[in-house]
Amino acid sequence: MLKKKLNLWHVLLIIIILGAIFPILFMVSNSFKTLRDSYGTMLNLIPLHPTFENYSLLNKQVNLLGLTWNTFLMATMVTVGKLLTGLLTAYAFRSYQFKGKMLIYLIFVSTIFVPFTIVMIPNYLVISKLNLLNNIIGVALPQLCDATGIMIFLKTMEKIPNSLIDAAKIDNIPNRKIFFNIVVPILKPSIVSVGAIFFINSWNEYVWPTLILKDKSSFTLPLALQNYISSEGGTNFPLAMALSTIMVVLPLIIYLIFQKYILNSISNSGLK
Amino acid sequence: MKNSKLKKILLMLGIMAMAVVFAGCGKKTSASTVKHITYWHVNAQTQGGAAVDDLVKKFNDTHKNIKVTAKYNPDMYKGLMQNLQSAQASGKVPDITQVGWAYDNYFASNFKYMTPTDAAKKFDGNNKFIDGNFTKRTLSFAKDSKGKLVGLPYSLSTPVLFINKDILSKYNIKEDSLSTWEGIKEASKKIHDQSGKYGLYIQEPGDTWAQQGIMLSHGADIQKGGKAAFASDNGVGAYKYYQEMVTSKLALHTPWAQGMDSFVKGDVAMAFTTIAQASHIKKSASFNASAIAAPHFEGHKTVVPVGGSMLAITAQDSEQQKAAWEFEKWMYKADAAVTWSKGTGYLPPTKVALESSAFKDYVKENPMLDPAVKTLDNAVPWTSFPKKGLQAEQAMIDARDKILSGSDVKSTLGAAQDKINAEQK
Amino acid sequence: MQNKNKKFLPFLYLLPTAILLIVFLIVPILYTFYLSFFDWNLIAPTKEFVGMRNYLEVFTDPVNQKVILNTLIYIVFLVVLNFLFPYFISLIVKFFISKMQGAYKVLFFIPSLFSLVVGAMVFTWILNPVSGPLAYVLKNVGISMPNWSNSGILAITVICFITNWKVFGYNFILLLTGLGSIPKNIIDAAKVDGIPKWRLIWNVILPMNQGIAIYVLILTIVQGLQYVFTPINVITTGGPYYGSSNMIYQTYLNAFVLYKTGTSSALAIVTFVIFLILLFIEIRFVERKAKNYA
Amino acid sequence: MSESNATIELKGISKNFKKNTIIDGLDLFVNAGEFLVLLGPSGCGKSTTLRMIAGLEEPSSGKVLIDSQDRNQTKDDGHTIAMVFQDYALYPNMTVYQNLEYALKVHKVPSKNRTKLIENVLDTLNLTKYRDRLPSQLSGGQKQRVAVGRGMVKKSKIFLLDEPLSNIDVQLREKARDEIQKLHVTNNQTIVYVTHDQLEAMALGDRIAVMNQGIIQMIDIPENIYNQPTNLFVAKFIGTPQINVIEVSLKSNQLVLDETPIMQIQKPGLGADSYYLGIRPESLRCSKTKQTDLSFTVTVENIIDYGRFVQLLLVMENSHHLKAIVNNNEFKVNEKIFVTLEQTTSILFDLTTEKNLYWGNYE
Repeated sequence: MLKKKLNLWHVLLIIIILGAIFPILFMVSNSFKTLRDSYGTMLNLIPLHPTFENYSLLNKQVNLLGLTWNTFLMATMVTVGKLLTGLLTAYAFRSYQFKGKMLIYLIFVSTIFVPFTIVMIPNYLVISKLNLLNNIIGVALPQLCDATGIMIFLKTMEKIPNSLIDAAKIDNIPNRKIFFNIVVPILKPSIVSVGAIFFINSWNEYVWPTLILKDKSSFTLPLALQNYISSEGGTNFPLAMALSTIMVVLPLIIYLIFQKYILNSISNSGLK
Repeated sequence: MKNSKLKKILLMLGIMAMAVVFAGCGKKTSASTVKHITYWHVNAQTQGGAAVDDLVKKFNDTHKNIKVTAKYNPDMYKGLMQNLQSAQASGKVPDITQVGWAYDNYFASNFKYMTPTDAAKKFDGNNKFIDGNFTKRTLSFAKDSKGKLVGLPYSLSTPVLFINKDILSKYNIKEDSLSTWEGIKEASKKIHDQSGKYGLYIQEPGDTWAQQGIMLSHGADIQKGGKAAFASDNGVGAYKYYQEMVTSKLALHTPWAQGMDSFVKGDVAMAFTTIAQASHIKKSASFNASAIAAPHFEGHKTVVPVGGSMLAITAQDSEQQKAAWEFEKWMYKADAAVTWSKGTGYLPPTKVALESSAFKDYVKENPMLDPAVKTLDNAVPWTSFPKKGLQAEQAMIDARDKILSGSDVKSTLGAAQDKINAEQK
Repeated sequence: MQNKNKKFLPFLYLLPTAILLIVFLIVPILYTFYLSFFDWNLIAPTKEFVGMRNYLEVFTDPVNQKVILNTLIYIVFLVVLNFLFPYFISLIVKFFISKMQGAYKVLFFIPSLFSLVVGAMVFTWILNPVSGPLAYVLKNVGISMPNWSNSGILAITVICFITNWKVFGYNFILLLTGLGSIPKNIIDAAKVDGIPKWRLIWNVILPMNQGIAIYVLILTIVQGLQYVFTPINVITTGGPYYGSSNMIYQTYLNAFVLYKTGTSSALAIVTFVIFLILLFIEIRFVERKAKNYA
Repeated sequence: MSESNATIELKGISKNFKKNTIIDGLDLFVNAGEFLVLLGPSGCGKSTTLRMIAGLEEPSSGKVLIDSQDRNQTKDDGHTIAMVFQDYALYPNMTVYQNLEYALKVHKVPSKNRTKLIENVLDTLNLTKYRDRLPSQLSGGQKQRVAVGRGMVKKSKIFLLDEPLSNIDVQLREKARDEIQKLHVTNNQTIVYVTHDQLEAMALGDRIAVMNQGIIQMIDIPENIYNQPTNLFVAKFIGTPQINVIEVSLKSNQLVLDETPIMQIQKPGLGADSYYLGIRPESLRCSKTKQTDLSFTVTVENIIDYGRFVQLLLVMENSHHLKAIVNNNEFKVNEKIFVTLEQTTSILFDLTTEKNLYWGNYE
């Protein structure tokens, strides 16, 4: 009696998987279609006359390597920044008592809920005054701190029993050593997973970079897609899909490698 | 004692990190005599981007003392204008830039620039270059409301009616019946009744260029004496005609990208849009596509606003201006102008280029260009309002959206006109 | 010497974050607040003081009123699509199936690896009301797809669906692991007592899971409104006639398209106040509730 | 099969989990109203058996009969069986009163009866003071009582308890045991009680089923379990300190350990020549003087005085160790004393099958 009911739910879940995966298949299949096929034979996932033309055209028209490098640079800077500030802040909260600690913590947590638009204009002006427009650093600088990182690290650090830290203190191991040789190694799994999530999100970011990066040579991959949405000349859909497919390669690799970490660490960010 | 050691190290780390961050952004100063000028344009990869890069590369190779770097601005002329505004806020303006016709007055009244006539007088000593290459009509496109020449016309385009010949022949509609909007409506009705497909799609990008064309071809004026005048009977009549086609499903009302996709897919028989779409349609359509001249209402003659942009010199320092002027003149040479036209699908701006054999053979290969060249003769400057140009354009776009989703034409157009005129005091 | 260091050492650790937050968050918020009392187009050297006019305009201007209404509609869609739906599915995967839980987690997460720009482009193509593949399939089945790009509500629906495609996986996993913290034998106890699963979920599981659920709910709204920015910008740019714009996008439009920084800042402040109220609810609700179940 | 309790029968039950079999071909019959204890080391399958009775686990093969009806056929109405879990499984968001009331409310028991039932249970378990407290505000003992209360309130025919006392500190445990004992007397439900603590088993069980590696080694009344264990495992598992086991050989009618005869036996039908001899520590008679000619000498290596009794650790010539229990401490460490064994108070096990040979005369 139990067996039949079970399949019903699986049917629903598989439909959701199809909904999640089909657009990806559609994207990849269109990246191998000719422009005429993408209009003519919309429905068949297997291209009628598959071609590699979009990828070679893409490489000729746009400096793929340069774009990927810009995106990689930005994503790495943002990730390293967020990890560093997250770790240091969490450690401060974890092992010290000081005046106004709760207040400062609440301020940090509330930054998650600040809408991006309220800091948009002033940050834009700051970056342009610092002459960092069209510069990857200009994009990365305002994003070097993320409260989610602080929360996750704090939660994982709270799991470290005080006895461990006290034991180290008794052997008068200096603070710095405690931080790097005890705290960080224990946090390695959550550092890896949080880092992977920060990297992927920053890799795919579109809104803030569009305000800062105006010159094609400084574009990141999501912005390069704009090149192909120009309505004046008509959208070259297959070309855009080729770029989209290339864009997801690195996040997919990171996901496959760290998938176990990522899926578990997301739980920490939520657990109250 | 051990804590202070930690403090020193962390402090040092902090300073070092800050230093690295700021080092990356020092001013690039090049002492050599090579003049660096920046050229802003709106040509995405799919629409002339490659042509711009070729031209700039050819120029840099042949001119040792000037180095041009081209900068692409997304979201067409509106996007470029926004970037120009932000650039001026941070004090780093380009040396030479494309300016969309719609922003002619807005550009002239908000930004510091050098007129072509001053540049010719200061650097050539005479006006020969301008008078020799441009007709009175084309120059008129680039004049502001006070008649001052702001820049030199660079890309010219006119709206044309792209047609799906297979559909037309299927429902035996003769091409010449489509020279008037009434003929188009009739054809659309026949197609819609028999196939359920849409007859017509009129482009709806981030400007009302095509819609202005319909009103002008119904005898209306968009602007008179610096004031908006499109809410006249003729203007309202034209828009009502268009609205009626949309509500009775003869014409399709949807954003530009989707509309053009539907035409290329064969779900819409005719598309009234810029000639610049020609190469894309030719490459993607799997039906027999061609183009005919922009239609007019019965009893009126075809009048269309010119599309495209002009080149304006925004460099402030005279050395930069000189280099920009030289680059501009080189861009107008026949072969450069034809390459530009081939790459973007626009019409070449100068007389010599229009009559050059290279361009003639190109038109023979791409017959769709022919109607566009003919319509050039009945093109008028694109109306751009002197004050708050961005908001004026937005008001007309909003009016279009409201009308096409059913609101009363007369009151909506009237309200938009008053809103614009309130700003023009 | 010794304890003096100890006292301000923690502040040294907090220094980098503090500097970044002050320069790129706290000062900007104050500056935006300052800007919201002026009329300035970002380039003119002078700013014209207009007092509360911008705030008045936020609530009186018909376009802004429509935008505020849109924002509420967005919130309803976001809560249903990005919160209730993944929550329902996480309950199913947690309590109603025994095999393949791991596989579902892995596959559901994949779309969140994509940039929303890609999602927007793919779905605009698929959902083209006249000539998209979906429209074509529906036509064969006799249903004609409505032209969603002409009506505000339908455009919002499509935009929220596209955002849901990307965000569903992330929220699903967040909620699923939240359910993981519930001791397994409670489910056994209920089973022995013959208590139907849904009843148990309603009376025990949901109340216990309230802490993380509220956190995810408010996160969905706050981040959701900022996620939809990308599809709006790529597909409808707020059209038709601001029918698909929301307070976040309208702030961008006013600032970087119409160059009315005053109106934009006022809108941003109002949005910020609404988000603060949501945050206040979260802290009061989640902190208080979580305490006595620990 | 009276109204207030039911029989439980497991027929040919086996359960495997990912390739390794936990329970293999188990048959068990629990009489109506009986208090059966499942006793065994951890991992012996006792909890799994209980969970199969409760319907929380599906047996890989075999049938579970409640009142001789197959569990899979009958619709599980949640009335017949109540269960208490090792870590109580109380609903954390409900007060004590609500915890007791929840199952009744779900099964639409009229509120008047509900309150009566609950008040009664709260009173018997003297939890009335804590009725409005949340589980997180209760002590371990109180939580355990609420868990038991939740089972009692249902007035179910069968009551299953899965090591309910293992998380309670020792002094409270005895009192809790008496309450469960009282509960069985008053409600007369069929109770199956899982534990790894032999004291609880001996104290509570009408019958005890000793399990190991998924097989019931022996099922009998506590007394037989203690005195006549069917095999060496049961003998060793029950009784602290553990039974002494020595390898002896049979010479005519004497059991000999390394050439010293230690016991005179009548020997009907004992074939093999060597066996295991099991002697409970309290059956070793220690004395300063030789009692019989078969008493052998040992030296006292260690003495532990537990108050109620004294435990001696004795070393034989062949350095084999024996433990003995005496009630007064008349011996001193390193003193040489005599040990005398009797056939009636010791058990003979087969060397290979380790089965109890009942000295050759099978009952």
